[in-house]
Amino acid sequence: MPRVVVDVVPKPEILDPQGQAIVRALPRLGVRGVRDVRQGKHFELDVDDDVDADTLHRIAGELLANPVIEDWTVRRL
Amino acid sequence: MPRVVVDVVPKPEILDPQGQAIVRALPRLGVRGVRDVRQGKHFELDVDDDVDADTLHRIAGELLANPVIEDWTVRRL
Amino acid sequence: MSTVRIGVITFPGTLDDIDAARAVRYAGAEPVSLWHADDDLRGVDAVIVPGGFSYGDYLRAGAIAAHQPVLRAVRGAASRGLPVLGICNGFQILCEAGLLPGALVRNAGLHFVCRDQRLRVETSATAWTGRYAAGAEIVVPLKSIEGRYVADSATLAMLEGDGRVVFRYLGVNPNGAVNDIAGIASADGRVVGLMPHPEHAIEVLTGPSSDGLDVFRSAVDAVLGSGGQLLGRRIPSKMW
Amino acid sequence: MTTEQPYRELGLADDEYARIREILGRVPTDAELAMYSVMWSEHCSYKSSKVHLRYFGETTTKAMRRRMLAGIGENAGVVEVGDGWAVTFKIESHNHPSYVEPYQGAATGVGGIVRDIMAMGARPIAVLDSLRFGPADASDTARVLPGVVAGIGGYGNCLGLPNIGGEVYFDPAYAGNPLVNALCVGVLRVSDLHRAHASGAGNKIVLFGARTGRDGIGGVSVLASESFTGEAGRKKLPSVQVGDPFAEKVLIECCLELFTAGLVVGIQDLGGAGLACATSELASAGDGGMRVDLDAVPLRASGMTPAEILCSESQERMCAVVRPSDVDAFMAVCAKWEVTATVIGEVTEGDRLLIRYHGDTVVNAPPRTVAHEGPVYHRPAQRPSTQDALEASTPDVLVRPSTMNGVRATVLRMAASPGLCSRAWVTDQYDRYVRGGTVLAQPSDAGMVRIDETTQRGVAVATDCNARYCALDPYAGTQLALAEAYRNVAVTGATPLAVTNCLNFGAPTDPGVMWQFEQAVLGLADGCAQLGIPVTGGNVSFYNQTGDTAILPTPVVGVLGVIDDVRRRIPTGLGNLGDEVWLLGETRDEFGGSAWAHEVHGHLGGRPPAVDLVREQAIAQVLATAAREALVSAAHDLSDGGLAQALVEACLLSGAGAQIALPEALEPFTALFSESAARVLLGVSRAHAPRVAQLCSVHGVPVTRLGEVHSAPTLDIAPLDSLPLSDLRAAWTATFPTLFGPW
Ligand SMILES: Nc1ncnc2c1ncn2[C@@H]1O[C@H](COP(=O)(O)OP(=O)(O)O)[C@@H](O)[C@H]1O
Ligand SMILES: [Mg+2]
Repeated sequence: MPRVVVDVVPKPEILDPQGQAIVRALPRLGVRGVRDVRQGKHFELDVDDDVDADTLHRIAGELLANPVIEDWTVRRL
Repeated sequence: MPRVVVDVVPKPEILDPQGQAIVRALPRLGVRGVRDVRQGKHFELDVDDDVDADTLHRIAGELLANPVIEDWTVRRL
Repeated sequence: MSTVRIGVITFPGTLDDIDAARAVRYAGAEPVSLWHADDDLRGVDAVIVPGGFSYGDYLRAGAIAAHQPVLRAVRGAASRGLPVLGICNGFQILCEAGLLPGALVRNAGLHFVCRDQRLRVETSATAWTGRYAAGAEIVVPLKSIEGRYVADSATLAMLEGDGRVVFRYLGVNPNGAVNDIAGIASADGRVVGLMPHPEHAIEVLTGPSSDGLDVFRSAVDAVLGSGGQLLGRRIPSKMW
Repeated sequence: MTTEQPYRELGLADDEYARIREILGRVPTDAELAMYSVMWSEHCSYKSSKVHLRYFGETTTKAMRRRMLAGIGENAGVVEVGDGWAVTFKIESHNHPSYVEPYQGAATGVGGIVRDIMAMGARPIAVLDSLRFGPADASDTARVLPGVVAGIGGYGNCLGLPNIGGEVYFDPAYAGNPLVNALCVGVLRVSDLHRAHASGAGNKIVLFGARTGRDGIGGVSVLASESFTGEAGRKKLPSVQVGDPFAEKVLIECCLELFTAGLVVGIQDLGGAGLACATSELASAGDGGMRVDLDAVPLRASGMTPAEILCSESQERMCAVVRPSDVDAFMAVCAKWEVTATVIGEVTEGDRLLIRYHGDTVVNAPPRTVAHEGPVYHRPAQRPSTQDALEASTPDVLVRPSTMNGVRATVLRMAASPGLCSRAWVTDQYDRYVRGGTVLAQPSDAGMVRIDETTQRGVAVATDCNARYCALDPYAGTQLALAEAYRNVAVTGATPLAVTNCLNFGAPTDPGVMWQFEQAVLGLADGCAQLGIPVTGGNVSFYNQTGDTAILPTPVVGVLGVIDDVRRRIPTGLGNLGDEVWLLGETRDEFGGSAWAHEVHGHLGGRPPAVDLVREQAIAQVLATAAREALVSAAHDLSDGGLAQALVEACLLSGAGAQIALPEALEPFTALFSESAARVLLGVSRAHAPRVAQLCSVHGVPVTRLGEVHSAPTLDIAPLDSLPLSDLRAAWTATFPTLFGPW
């Protein structure tokens, strides 16, 4: 069965405290060189073959992501 | 600056209440044909060139993912 | 004078519906419970979308509830001027459903925050704040983890410019909300959403104050027409 | 004779395995072996504690049983509280899972205890959480504590249950063995009490709630019965369960609708040991046998074996016994709440538990032998030789502040110490308002919720345990835990009614640990008999140790009280200007196990404070009358940190300052930091002072008038220099945010 991945990330202008918290935590792990982190959501969908691109974009844009605050990408594996 | 993507998903045997809630919600949007959804986390990291694979896997395994209940993948864009 | 009937919607995972209903009673109105799966509002005079974790707040707070049949009915009635109040999860649902602009995201501090919060009531020109003097300071509980209000700059300018910011955090900004925004209104002032819980501040026995009761009394006034129609007109002018 | 079965890997001893074969008269099937092994684990069978726990029953008199509708043995104890209301409450541990995965471990701990309360036919109305961690500044504590707190909040908040109290303690003894004990309170009409038993041949067994997956397979037998061995130990642990609080919230509403509609004959929650436990316990407690068809169980994972289906610990599931004629109505209610429900079997004549899968019989056993007639051990108990040395190392040798400035500095230092500082960082992550019935919550001594809006009747609950006292003397220490919880309830004006407990100890195979356990049970039972309130239930958690070092003996005691009118509750903070500040009880030089010895000197030794339950009872009577007649404006119990800490808290909670003069008879240091038990701080208006004084003398409670509430924002304790409340507040509140991050 086809697998579809939808990745959702906060829009650049929206503060991402989770990403910031990770950036702050990294030095404690002794890790250097990570400049920025953004945290978003990752969805893996198992869909029937007849589910078309439009439907996938509706799912992403109307449910999985909130266009007011988030951008998203859809890709078939 | 190189961009690295880490995707974190709940282990297969682990319950994913969020994914299940989405599966149940989709029909109400008039969407058919989505058999299963797993919800995970999506991280986008901006790193210096000298950050090597081992470091990235440490970051993923020790900070971004919870190895007890989650699997993860690391890929450079 | 017939008693005012105020609907309280229950979704799976709604928690503060019993509290909203209690507040409605304390305000002298009759609470009418509405089920998420129904698409008729049983002729109520106003509607409250209460707090809680509808559908566990999975995916995004309010995202799944916003697609329920009852919301369609609420949208229709709101367009005809029905007073609607979204409290906490209810506010999140109204934003997700597009009845109010902007969105509510994870607290800047990442933790769930439960505290007695000082607020300023910025305007009395809404269906839910007529009993307050603009500028009044009140204390009501806040309890949320996705309570940070955000909106793009154009929307913010519009909200501020049209006097649609109804409640603002005073003292501490508990979640990083832009412009300390705790609650906003629709253009006609009939639909109001706020993160703090006025229904938990209706008696000092169980709340930090009774400051929240006038939110519900205001709706009763609005329904009974004391300035009910006025509101629509007064909104745009920035008298505060 | 047959091929060797892996019974040892399942945690069964040779003789236990032999007994299973003897019971069955044959070699057990895999499913039977799995079922017996989880049901005979320490966690489910109480095999090491049973012989001791009997003592609770033996010491519960008829008078003590008067209000008790259900007691030890049921899912949770139930007591009648008046106006036709009954209250059920129970505390349970989820220690090991919370170490492995702090968020999910703690979250599912809350979920589990809430289902226990539902299984009594009650509506859950509040939770409390009693927590113990390693050193506050240890890095693993920084991993475990925030996760545990977020998990308790994440689950409890989503269920809509106000969190009204608990504890947070730190001690090196809990590094690698944090304790997460969750307490749930529920209410029901006396007439609606439900019990977990399957009776009436032909009645259907309905499994409802979440689907069954491979969650925490063997979680109970492994997670709860094998102590850790550092990293290695953590790795070999099976996958933990993940909670779905939304599913549980819906399950609660669904169950309550089923109860109201009278569609339930018997009900049982699924917790540790999953279906294996639920089916065998229901059948064992019933009057017949049971037939279960595993093919009917809705699964989440593919290819699960019967053993896995039986032992799965998937959360948010319940099992009900339903009359055939009610099944359709039952299913309709579940459908309304979108709760999956399936008939998986029925009650049968006879006395066998028969479980079938793919047409084969995979279990054919007498249910009692699985659920109630498991092994019973009389473990050797021996007072450790080290105990004498511990008692001999008294705190008298510890250096005390020699100057008044030193004493003053100690007040600030103690207020800021991890053991005594504000818990707001924790409790502000918990919803204390939801349901609109919370009258008192943290930082009050006890939580109080209104259970009836027309009569204003309410209940108060507190949990306590100073494990340092228990280490010095488990018998006295456990009575001190009981005394403190009892006092915390009493200071709110409520009348203590019943006791629950969570006994957290090391390995029962260690005679020293077993001695501590035995002493704790004796102390608690004797104490309850003296106070006239019954132990209605509890929970035992053994194997809380890393290598062979056990945790401090930690018998957490929960006390439930009732108040006829919550509007008469007594607040904790000092209120009205001009009110007198009184100290009830006597102060002796008692520093064994004290917060001062621990925080300032890292010392543990000597004797714990003297127990005086007669005095505790007298104080409780004074306070109950004072509340009824509205005589006192504030009451705060003295415990960890003594008078100094009580004064600091009483002032900071209300923001009122006070003018205090310490009694001459004692050194200021002793008066301020001794932890003598049976003491309470009162705020009394001048008008009521004579009546309160009379009450105290009637009940033989000594009174010291310390001073009064004044208008200045300072706590002035003569002969110390004045302490600005702003300084005290800064010291008291800064510690947790500094340790665990601001927000
Ligand atoms: N983990 C917790 N969860 C909820 N409330 C807590 C927790 N820890 C402490 N509290 C609350 O903080 C306050 C202070 O705790 P504690 O000092 O143990 O009280 P006491 O000394 O009266 O037992 C009490 O109201 C207690 O209920
Ligand atoms: Mg106490």
